[in-house]
Amino acid sequence: MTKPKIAFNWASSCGGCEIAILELGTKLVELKDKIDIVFWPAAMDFKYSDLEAMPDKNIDVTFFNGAIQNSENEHMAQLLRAKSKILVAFGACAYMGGIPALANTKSKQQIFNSSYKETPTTDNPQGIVPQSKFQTPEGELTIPELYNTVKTLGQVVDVDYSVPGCPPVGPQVEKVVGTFLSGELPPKGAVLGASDKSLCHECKLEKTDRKVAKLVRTYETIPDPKKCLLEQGIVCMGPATRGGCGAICMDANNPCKGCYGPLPNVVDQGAKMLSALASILDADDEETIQKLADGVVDPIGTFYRYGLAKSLLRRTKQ
Amino acid sequence: MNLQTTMNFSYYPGCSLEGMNKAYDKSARAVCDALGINLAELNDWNCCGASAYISIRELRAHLLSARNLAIAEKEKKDLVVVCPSCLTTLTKTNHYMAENPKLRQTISKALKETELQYWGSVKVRHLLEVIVNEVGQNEIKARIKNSLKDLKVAPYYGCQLTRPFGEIDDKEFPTILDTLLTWVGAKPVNFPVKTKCCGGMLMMTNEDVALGLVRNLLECARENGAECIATICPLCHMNLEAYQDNVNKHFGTDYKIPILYFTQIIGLAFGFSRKTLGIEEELTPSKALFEKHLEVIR
Amino acid sequence: MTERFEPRIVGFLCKWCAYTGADLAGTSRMKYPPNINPIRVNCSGRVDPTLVLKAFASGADGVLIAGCHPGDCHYTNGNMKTIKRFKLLQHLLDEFGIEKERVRLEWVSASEGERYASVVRSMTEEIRNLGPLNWKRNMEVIA
Amino acid sequence: MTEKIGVYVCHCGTNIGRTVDCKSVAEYARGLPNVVVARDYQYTCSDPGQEMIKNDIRELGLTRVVVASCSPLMHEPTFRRTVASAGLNPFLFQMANIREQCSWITEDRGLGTERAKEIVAGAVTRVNFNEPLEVKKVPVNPDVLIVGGGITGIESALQIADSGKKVWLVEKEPSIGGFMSRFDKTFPTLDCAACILTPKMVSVGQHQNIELLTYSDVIGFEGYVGNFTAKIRRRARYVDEEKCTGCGQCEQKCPLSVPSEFECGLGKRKAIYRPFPQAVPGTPVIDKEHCLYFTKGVCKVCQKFCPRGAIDFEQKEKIMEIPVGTAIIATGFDVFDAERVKEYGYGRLPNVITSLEFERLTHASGPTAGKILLKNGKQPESIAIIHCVGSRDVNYNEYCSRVCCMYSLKTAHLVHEKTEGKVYEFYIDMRAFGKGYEEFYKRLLEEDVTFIRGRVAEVTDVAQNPSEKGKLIVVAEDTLLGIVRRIPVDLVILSVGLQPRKDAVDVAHIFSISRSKDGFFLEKHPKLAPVSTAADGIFIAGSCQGPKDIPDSVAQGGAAAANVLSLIDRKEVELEPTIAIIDENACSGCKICPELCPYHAISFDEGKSIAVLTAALCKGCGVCVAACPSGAIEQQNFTNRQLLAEVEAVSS
Repeated sequence: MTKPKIAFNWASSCGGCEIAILELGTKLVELKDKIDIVFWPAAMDFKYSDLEAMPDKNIDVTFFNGAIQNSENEHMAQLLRAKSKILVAFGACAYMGGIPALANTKSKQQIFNSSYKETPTTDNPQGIVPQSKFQTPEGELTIPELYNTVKTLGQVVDVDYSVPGCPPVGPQVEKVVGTFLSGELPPKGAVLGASDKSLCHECKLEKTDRKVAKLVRTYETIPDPKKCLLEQGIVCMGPATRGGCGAICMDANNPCKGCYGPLPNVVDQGAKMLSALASILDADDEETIQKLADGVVDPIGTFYRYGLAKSLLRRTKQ
Repeated sequence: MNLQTTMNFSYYPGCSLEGMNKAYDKSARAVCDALGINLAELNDWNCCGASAYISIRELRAHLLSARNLAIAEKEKKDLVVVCPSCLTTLTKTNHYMAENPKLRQTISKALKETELQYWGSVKVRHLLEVIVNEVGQNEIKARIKNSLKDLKVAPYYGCQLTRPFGEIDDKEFPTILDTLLTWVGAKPVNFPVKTKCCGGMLMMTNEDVALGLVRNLLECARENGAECIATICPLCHMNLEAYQDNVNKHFGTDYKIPILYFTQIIGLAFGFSRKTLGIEEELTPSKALFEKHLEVIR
Repeated sequence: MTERFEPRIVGFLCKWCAYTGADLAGTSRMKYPPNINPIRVNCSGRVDPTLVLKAFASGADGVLIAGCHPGDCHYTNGNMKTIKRFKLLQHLLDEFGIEKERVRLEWVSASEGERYASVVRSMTEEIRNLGPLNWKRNMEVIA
Repeated sequence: MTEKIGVYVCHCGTNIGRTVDCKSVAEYARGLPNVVVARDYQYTCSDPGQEMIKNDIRELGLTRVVVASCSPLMHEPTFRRTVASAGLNPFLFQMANIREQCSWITEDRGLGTERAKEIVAGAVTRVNFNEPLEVKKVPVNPDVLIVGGGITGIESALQIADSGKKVWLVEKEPSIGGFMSRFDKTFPTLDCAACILTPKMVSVGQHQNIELLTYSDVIGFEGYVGNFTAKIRRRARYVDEEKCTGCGQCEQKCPLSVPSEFECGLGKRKAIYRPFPQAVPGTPVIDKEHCLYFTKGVCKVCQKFCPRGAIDFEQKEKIMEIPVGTAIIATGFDVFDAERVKEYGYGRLPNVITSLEFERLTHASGPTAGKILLKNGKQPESIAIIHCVGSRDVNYNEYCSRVCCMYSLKTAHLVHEKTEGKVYEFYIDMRAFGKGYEEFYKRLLEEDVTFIRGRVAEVTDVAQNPSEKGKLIVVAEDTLLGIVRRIPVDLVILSVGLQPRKDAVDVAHIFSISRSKDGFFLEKHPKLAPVSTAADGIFIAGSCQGPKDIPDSVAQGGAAAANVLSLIDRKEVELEPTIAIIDENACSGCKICPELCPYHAISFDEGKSIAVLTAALCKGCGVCVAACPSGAIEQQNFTNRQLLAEVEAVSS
């Protein structure tokens, strides 16, 4: 029996998803006997040309982490799509844009200005910004072109399955790998390695009075470690976020930020959280309501920290 | 005088307070000073567009008003006026610009030419209402130095303080001035003609009618035992005061009723000198009145 | 000659007040720009913010939510939930760069046909001045 | 399975066809996905129109139907029945409103047609996701609540009670009778109000099917059509209704007199009183505000003299909960407060009175025993009657109060008859539209009353010449002569208009009904459903819906009774199935929803850690649906998929 061929790729992301795989530790070594890793730039020496040389659908499963933020990301996405039987969006970035997608609150121009010109530590008197092409005596040099809008993997190629999380937690990764090895594949489009209920379902914090009379940011308070954070005025994305992670942030007295993405019946995670939160605001007059609403500093960063690219609006107006 | 609070307003005197009705301006400023109402005269103000102008060139009148409002908006304070004509015209412009986008656009375009802009945020208020609503009874009573000893006053509002908008008081039968007069120790008499016509500008065009109207006011005041008439409008004041002799000649009557701005009456109660209040400039002598009613004559 | 921009507004109208008020405007033959596509819901409280985002994402230039006046809600206080969601939503849309004029919450009673007409008139006018939103294209700009 | 959709675009004669090109809308619809037939038709709601739809369903096997025509408020029930009769579940039908909110609001045929296409696209896209729903039937409780014991409520109560159904009649005042009990004569026949009202009041009091709750208020009303619960507060009378025989001893002996509300303050009543002698019930009430026992702790004279020991100072208010199936609201009106029109001097000038005060003056059992007297006790020699006080005036009420012209004529007749004085009527327009009204006006024209057409500018006591001294001068522009007239008179009667009751806002809230712009209760349809409201099972009648004279009020009282009886006789009613449902597999137990529900329809199952919905309590507002962060709650016929599809279609 031939071992299934597996590939990993790392697009626009922090690398945490790669670490999540390595976190499998000894189990990864055991896996080595059951699978054949044919492409994994982060851990093994493969060249793009090796990949290009493969026949189409040669890879059984590709775990693709990271969002699509530049032309190289997209090129790899298309290449891996062509070469793989199953393409898995692995981690919040590939699935929903993740943290890189917060770049969608700015234009490419603004990002360049900020990164290469305006930060106090920048010393760039000539105002040079990266060019995708550059002529040298030796010939034309190219680097990938940064996109104005970050996309999810699913927005550029057809994706078979998604695994949410920033990063996906260890036990869930194991389960996902197990699923593929078992050969019993779930229906296409399924979200794997996560629960179909929200974090509230597995969160142990006590829910008593569903009213929010004031909103605070995490640095402004030390929450009671037994009580629901939402009731203490901290915007916790838990109600609108898939469980499966084990509510580990809440265990550390930290609110959920939504990395496991929306629930199965939900179209837009941020809108749903906004609606739920607004519904339980404890205010009756317009002025107090306005004050409470204004208390959500940076609503995009709050409601769409991981899901901006996958949201309905995807980015800000430019 | 210890002032607990200072109230800041922009002040629009209007044309007549610079000329014929200086005494109104003087007494208003003196009273405001005493009450902690800080009136900052609007920089570079112009005609409000009232009187015949708005009837003939309505758009231009609104533009004149809007320019004043645009200047006032920069100050971020309510705009206080004392002349009810100015009040009405400025308020009309405010209302119409808010309700009529076409007018708003036209005026905005014109204002832009002089790099002005009006967003519609200025509240135009009459001094009488400011004193009653912002200062209030206790603060006023605390400043009384000279008892008016139930001076019988006919409270005369004229036509424009409450009309057409009725924002300050009942359109037809206001009582706000009655209230203020009571606070300063005067006794407002029954004066059912309080919002009837003073003749206005008819005095120039149809004097017979205008004199008759003035007579009705004087007669009603006298019948009800008023010793003087309190006014809040420069034009009312002039018609009642300057034409009293003409009325007497025309109708064979003998009215000699002193006419005082409401600010002058407050000023008297506050103990200001007649000079400060511009009272010696009047045509119908009021000296006897003061001798009878004031403890200290200055 | 450039063609006049005709904004596309999606209106979520509660069936007790706003929808009936909008019907009344029609029955009374009041005229207002035919730029609004009404969607009937039982209560403005049914308007999930998702629906508003969906409208913008699908190409709407403006969204109107209209319900019963505060205190007059047929379902006691559904409209109070609406105003809370609306304020927070408006705050969010502001960060997305969608102008405040493009999303409105208005109270229109069943008898306020004229009010409904004037709301649509002024909203259409304001959005016409702002120009098209064209969110689909906004999302597609890559370079 | 792909759906087979039929689309029918109605011209509604020229109502839609004038500003919407229905042919091209139908053509456009034909190109939409899953549409197998699209037709335009003159009057779709007509029999042949409906027949066409039914045929298509049968012959083309349509699985979904869209009719683009008028508002769903108009014909949604019609077409639901149409598709149902052809075997299609009525909820697989969707209505597109291209009339009220499309063709009627524009003159631009191009834009109108464009808009109609989009609205149709929205409905077609949505209907793909519509689901068949079952309509639930619930029994109707045959007991009826009637709020307000004026002539309207009395009429309704008697009609319903006579048919053998039980009526709970709730009245705020100590007695039923309403305004009519305060009137002397009624126009245009000049028959005595008491003579026609009193027998009806007595019938109500004695009817075995009527539970009369006077001195009581409805403070809550919950439930749904056929199954409401009314919460009623019975204020303490301090007199035991069972024991009291209405002998009146207590009233005679009570030492304290205060101004009588019934007499507009013109006469006195005691601290223990019946508002008027014919009051029903005849049991008096103790006015706690004034009663010497309650204010000073002494007296108890009434208790001493009551032969039946009915006086009970310890009586407490009672809260009752009464299950009923339907309700009629007949709460009536307030008269306009004449003091607001300062220029008429009411409250300032003693001999300016209102028409209601006049009714009491001219009433034989009123404070002056029917004599018309000035404040100085003399009889007026000249009288002015001013119409439209507070009515037809942008400063107060814009509407016409409908009854004032006629009662002013009656006033003129009575005052002239009693004083032989000179009578002037100042009117804007004379509105004499009812049966016998114009004839009554004619009669008055011949009765030596001077009619002056002009709105009165002011009533003043400031004389301009000796002939005006000591008189009230009515100043008005006589628009027929084109001159300003000053008419000196002794007495001015202000014909005050009718306006919504002060507590109309509260009543509207309690019963979840709407009010029209003028503040009166809003009927379901001004012509076709004048006594129905948007809330099923709740009806309105009489002047609470808008100013009405006695014949119209009685007619509406009867109409409301007929509506109620029809509902009761149906025995059961269908409930809109647009309620919420919670998918228990999707619910995460976040507890956001339970407290949002105004009807306490959502509870929390701690064992399963999920929210549970009680369908019978749900009214279908959808607040929980919008709030649920798990997307676990759906609203039937307003599902997320349906609405998202519609939004997407009309937005792009």
